[in-house]
Amino acid sequence: MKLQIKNISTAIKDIHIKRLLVIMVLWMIFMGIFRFDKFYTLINFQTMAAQFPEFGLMALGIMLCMISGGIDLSVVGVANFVAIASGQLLKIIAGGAGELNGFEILLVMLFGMAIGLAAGFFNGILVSKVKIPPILATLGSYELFRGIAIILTGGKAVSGLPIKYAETIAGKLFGLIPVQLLFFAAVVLILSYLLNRTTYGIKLYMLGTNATAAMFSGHRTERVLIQTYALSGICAALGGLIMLANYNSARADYGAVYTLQCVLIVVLGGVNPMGGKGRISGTVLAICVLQMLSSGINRFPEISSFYIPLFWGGVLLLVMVLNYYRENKQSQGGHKKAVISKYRIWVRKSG
Amino acid sequence: MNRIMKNLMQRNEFYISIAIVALSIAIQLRSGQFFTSNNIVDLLSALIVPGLFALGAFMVIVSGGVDVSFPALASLSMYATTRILVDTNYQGGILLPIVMSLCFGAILGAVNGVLIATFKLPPLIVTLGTSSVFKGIMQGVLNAVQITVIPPGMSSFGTAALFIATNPQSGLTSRMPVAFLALVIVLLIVYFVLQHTMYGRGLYAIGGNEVSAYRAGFNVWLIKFLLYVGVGMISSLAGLIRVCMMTQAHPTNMLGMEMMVIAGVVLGGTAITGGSGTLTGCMLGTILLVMVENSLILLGVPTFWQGFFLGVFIIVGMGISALQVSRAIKARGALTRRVQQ
Amino acid sequence: SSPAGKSKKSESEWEIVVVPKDASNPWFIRMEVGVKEFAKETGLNVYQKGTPEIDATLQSQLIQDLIAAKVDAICVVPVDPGSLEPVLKQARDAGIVVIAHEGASLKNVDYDIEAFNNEQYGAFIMDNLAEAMGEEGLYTTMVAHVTNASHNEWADGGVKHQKEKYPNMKLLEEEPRVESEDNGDVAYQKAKELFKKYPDLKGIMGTSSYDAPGIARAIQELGLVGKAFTSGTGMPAANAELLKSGIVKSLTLWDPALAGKAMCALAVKVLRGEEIKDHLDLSVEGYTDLTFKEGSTTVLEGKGWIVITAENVDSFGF
Amino acid sequence: MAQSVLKVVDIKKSFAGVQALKGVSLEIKAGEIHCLAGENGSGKSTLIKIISGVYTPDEGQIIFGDKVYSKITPIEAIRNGIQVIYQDFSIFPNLSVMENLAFNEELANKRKLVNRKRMKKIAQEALAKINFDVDLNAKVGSLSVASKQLIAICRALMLNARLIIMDEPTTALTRKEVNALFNIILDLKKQGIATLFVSHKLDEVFEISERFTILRNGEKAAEGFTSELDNKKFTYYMTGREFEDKPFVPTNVSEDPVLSVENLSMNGFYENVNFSLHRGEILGITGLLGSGRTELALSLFGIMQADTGTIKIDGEPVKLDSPETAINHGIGYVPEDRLTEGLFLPQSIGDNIIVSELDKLSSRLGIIDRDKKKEEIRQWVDKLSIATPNPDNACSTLSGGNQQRVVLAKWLSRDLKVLVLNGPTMGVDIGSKHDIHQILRRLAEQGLGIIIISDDIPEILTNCSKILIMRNGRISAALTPDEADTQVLARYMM
Ligand SMILES: Nc1ncnc2c1ncn2[C@@H]1O[C@H](COP(=O)(O)OP(=O)(O)OP(=O)(O)O)[C@@H](O)[C@H]1O
Ligand SMILES: Nc1ncnc2c1ncn2[C@@H]1O[C@H](COP(=O)(O)OP(=O)(O)OP(=O)(O)O)[C@@H](O)[C@H]1O
Ligand SMILES: [Mg+2]
Ligand SMILES: [Mg+2]
Repeated sequence: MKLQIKNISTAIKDIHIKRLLVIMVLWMIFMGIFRFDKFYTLINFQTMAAQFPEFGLMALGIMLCMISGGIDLSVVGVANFVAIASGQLLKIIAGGAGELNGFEILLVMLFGMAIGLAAGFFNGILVSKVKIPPILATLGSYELFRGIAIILTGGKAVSGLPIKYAETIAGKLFGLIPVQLLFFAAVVLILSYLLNRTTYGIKLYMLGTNATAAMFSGHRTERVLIQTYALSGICAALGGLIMLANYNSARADYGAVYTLQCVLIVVLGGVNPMGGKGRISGTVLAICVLQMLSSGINRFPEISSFYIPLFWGGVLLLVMVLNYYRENKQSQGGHKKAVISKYRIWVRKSG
Repeated sequence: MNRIMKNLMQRNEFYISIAIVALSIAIQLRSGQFFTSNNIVDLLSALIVPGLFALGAFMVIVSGGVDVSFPALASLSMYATTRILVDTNYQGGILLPIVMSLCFGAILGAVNGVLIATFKLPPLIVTLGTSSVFKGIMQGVLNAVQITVIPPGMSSFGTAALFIATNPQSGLTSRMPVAFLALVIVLLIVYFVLQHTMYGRGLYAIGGNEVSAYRAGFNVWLIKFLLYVGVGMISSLAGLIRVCMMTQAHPTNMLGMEMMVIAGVVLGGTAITGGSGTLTGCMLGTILLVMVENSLILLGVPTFWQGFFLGVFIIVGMGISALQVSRAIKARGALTRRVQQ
Repeated sequence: SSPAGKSKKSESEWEIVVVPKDASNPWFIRMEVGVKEFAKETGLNVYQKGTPEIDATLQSQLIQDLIAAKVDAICVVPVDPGSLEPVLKQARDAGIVVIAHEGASLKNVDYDIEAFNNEQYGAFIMDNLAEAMGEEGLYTTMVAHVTNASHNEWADGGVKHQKEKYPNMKLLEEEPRVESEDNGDVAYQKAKELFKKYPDLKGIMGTSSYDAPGIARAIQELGLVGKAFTSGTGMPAANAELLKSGIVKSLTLWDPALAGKAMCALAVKVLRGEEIKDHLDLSVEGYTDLTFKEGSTTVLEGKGWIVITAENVDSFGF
Repeated sequence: MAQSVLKVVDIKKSFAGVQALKGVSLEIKAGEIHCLAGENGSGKSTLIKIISGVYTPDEGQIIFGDKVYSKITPIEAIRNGIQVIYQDFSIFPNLSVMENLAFNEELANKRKLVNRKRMKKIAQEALAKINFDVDLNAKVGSLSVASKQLIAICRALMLNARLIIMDEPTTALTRKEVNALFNIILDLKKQGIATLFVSHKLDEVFEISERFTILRNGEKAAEGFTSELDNKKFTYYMTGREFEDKPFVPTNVSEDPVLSVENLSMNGFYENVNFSLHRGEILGITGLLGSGRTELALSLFGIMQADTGTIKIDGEPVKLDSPETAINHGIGYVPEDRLTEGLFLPQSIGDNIIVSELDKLSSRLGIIDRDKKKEEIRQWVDKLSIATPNPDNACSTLSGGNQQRVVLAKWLSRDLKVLVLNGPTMGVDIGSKHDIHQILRRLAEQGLGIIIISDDIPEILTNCSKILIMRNGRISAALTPDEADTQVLARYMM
């Protein structure tokens, strides 16, 4: 507990997180002034909490890959693939009667996560063993997973699922807390434990900082990479399973907009795309900020939803420019920094 | 002779060329349609827009960055251009639209340029952000919708033909658009700039080592700033040409092209770490991807399998070139940074 | 199926929201024209709000937000009907009136208005194509995505109709369905490839409003005018030149503005607690005599589609 | 008295809280060879960067002849005859030799277009100045370190340079190349070109320089003529301490070898290598660049695999196929280049120390015991006296010598049998160097087998109990320190 508090207090010291908190508070004040009755309601917070887990989970996976110095653009492909396969399995298990028990739901979820694991493992192999730059490896595998999903379904939606599944996963605990949020919270806790308290976490950050030095330190860097992409695959799979419940159907093209949105979230959350740096709390905060921004804007019928990307991109750029001014105030020696900011993104140097 | 062979074998362009030839033969065998004059013309005309984008993306990657904002930038600038001209009932030729879109492109590119050069922010993050902002401006502020009737000067430029290729067997004809000249001209300009000006060498230099470039006396700020302005202009031109060729302006249908364009450039042997890559490789890589994307039916890949096929193609293509590179590195012993004497 | 007098609020406090598939497609911009007109005529708080991109998940989230904002009625044109069921159920559980359009398969709605029946509409597009092709020859179908629900229903309807009615026409077996990705340029490229690979191909049935213009461009460029044909959906103003040039003989559509208006009008009726029965009159052109689809208590069908040709294309005013 | 080429007066510069220079003045006269010395982090590189226009000083003046500047740009420095060879050479690895050589001049002349003929001529002339023969079209990245350095020197000689500044030019060079470099410097002197150079190797300083300036903590500690200086004084000015270097005599040598290498060969890199190492010994390996010693070391650490031959640990043959297996067999490796291979600069000092012993500090499931970790870090910071206020600070905040200690700590925290160090004191100042040598000797006495690979002959001679010399992938001689001196070693190396 003491450590937890210390963690939080160091996190708040992180300038990125501070900024996101400020943005969130400002936006909440703004909403309080202009749309209090439409925003500060239980149902609104419940809705928001039920909406973000599906893409939030994908963003967490992308975050892990970015800490390793890579990226995973295939998360949406994995999620839909998992949702479709699990949906089909659900229908088989439930049979004509549409009956389903808790154990069977668990089984289907494990099945989905296993697929996600396999897909992530595949990405990991491409990145670590075949050494394809992550951005391209996962772009290719996105097409691949989406292609498989289309082949599996002929492009049609998998629907007519036993309603029990959606009721369970997209339901509310004690009629209050969205179950999706519980999944998200559980993954956040597990990942933050992994990152902060286990050897895997240290190895991941070290790998992202300097892959060569990690190898010279006796780390099995390829294995760490594979583990990372596999974890991302599992996160995406959970996202897919939640989507399956939220829409009570699955299709190869659900959530195509999530990819870019997740990358934006992760970067805004302060994760360095060159690897080695980033906190889970930043990412979670960025997810919340995005959700509040877009739900908030939807409270203004006169503002077109097209302003959401405008706001979103604007916030990202603003935060980056502010960071520049802060860092520049700290050190005038711009050129040592230039070496570091030499932009080697998403690329793993071989060896 | 032997040395030339050996030299060739070490070059990425060589493998891409082989892949292109192999694919052509495969398409020919499957459809009997590849080596017909009109099919070649079709491919060249399909190459215009991705080719222009690829030139811009290539220069940015050479300089050590990655730009993902060019489709949004092109969309915004082509939309603004077309909207203004349609609203003012413009009846003139193609010159004004081109000038206008180049101006818009330069301005939007300058936004990227300032953020990247002045604030020294990572290009990927900046362009992710500006791409969102450009999209938001286009759709939110400008309220973009499809424009179906474009000024006559633009549509006549878009449909004008350099020549028409006729397939003697099927009687099918294909138009070689005049707009192809734009690709050729930009290609020549980019070639000239990269190979024959200090500016272009500066791009390679900062891609290789930015600090050294600064110390050597390159004006790094200016090089980067002008780069993004130039890329903005090229992308805008591509956007405008697309509008002219389609004779309608659709605000969003270029979005999402960025990854495929970048994939083509990298497939052509351009190091995504910056500093190395040839224009030939870049164009060959782009041609290869355009060929694949536009020949799936000719190849007889069923619609349901097309996504799968494309994914496999990218992974296998990239995989081979990645393995090739790491093999070359191993052979040179670069892993241990061994000295060659 | 609705209890009378759904809302306890006064009419001026009602908030009725129309949710289209997305906000940039000219089709839904035309729909918004109708919605705005309706708002002006009735003085009610009625507006349209779409997602920035066409995406089933975004649409579902927008509706969730509207539920949380406690609107009174939601009129929706689903991107993917299946994916909306859970959220529309939430809406109805929250006491919100739900009216759909192009969502005949939906269960969790008060009513669904169809300008027509999807299968029949597909058949009708096929009739147009058959007429152009002289009722014989090889053809194929084009949809935005193989994952798109209504396009595929139209295409299936068209194919079924051909099998019944036009024995001399034949579906291209190797490529029975191609994708245009809702992108005129892709439609154009795909059409070119098809005509090259299959010299016997004589017609392509389009569905998305981007299909026919793109295919027509390919036909024109390949020098196949008069030898190959297309048909599909399209808006008059957007396709006037195409029709007049004779490359495309006719296009089909229904006026989205009227559909939008009709949804709103129906929502108001339900909110007021009026009885909804056969021969319903919404006082909107084409929706003055709605009848329930056979065996359904939610789907109301109008007499809806319009054929546009070179002659009448200028008479629509949109 | 010769006129001065460059004068800097009272230069001050600070970075985020660090005052790197606290008012330093320096004058260089035409044709003089001037040595700038100081411990790691004393501000030498900063001063050089200010002279060359890379950094702007907070205060002070830079004077070229009668022109007084308060700040300059790199181009202005170049126009005033200043050329710098940076520690990292500042080359463009992706470009050709020709371009690397010609860019500076082309830019200084404000040329906008590329003229390959002219560039070729410039490049050829530059190479001719030092009689250096290299393919003009070769990519510089593919050349040897020595060639890169020569290219950097050639480049500096162009543009009528009047002062050439070299920041630790000899770190990457072997004796042979150092000799060549010194001849070049003397040649330049004849042409009236001054040289300012930074070095940590005392013998070199005495051999070549005429005058010296020593910095300590950003201040000038001493200046004068090198002829009036001796080893002891020099060290004292730099560090404020005195040292005595006694030769190492192993005291605790085990009977059986801990490591023995038999007939080890790797095609193209090294051949038929045989040696054995006992606990308590320090074995030195030296040789020219490309002699195969790094590959041999990498093979011992499992990064490269030998084709034939055996490696035995405590008499047991082992198969080393990854760093992990090597570590599990008790072998540690301190790489050549600590910045790119040894350290995680932005990460904390603590994490850098424990990065190789994560499993020792964690449970079977990989959960880290935080208290144990903290204790371990504290212990090593103390043991190796790593100078830091807080081990949670980033490793990049440490000076070079302290960084090297972190790399050592990383390995010492494992229970090793054999530690291989490749260039353990490269770029490290005398003070830290001495400390590191003491640490290594202590470790040997405690029973560790140590292998040092180094170009620094005095380092090898004073610290090793056995010396192997490699030439063209073979061991050309195995000597004891008494049999060896600088000349003998050089003879076996060439
Ligand atoms: N860009 C920078 N930002 C912050 N601190 C810096 C920067 N450059 C140098 N310093 C600090 O200034 C001091 C002087 O550094 P400098 O590089 O000049 O030392 P040096 O004498 O060249 O050392 P070495 O022998 O290791 O090369 C050090 O404390 C260093 O950490
Ligand atoms: N390509 C390179 N770029 C930068 N630094 C390099 C490069 N190659 C080598 N170095 C550095 O140069 C120094 C000498 O390395 P090198 O491997 O040439 O020496 P060596 O150990 O004598 O050679 P060998 O093991 O082949 O006998 C090291 O500091 C190394 O990090
Ligand atoms: Mg230094
Ligand atoms: Mg070496």
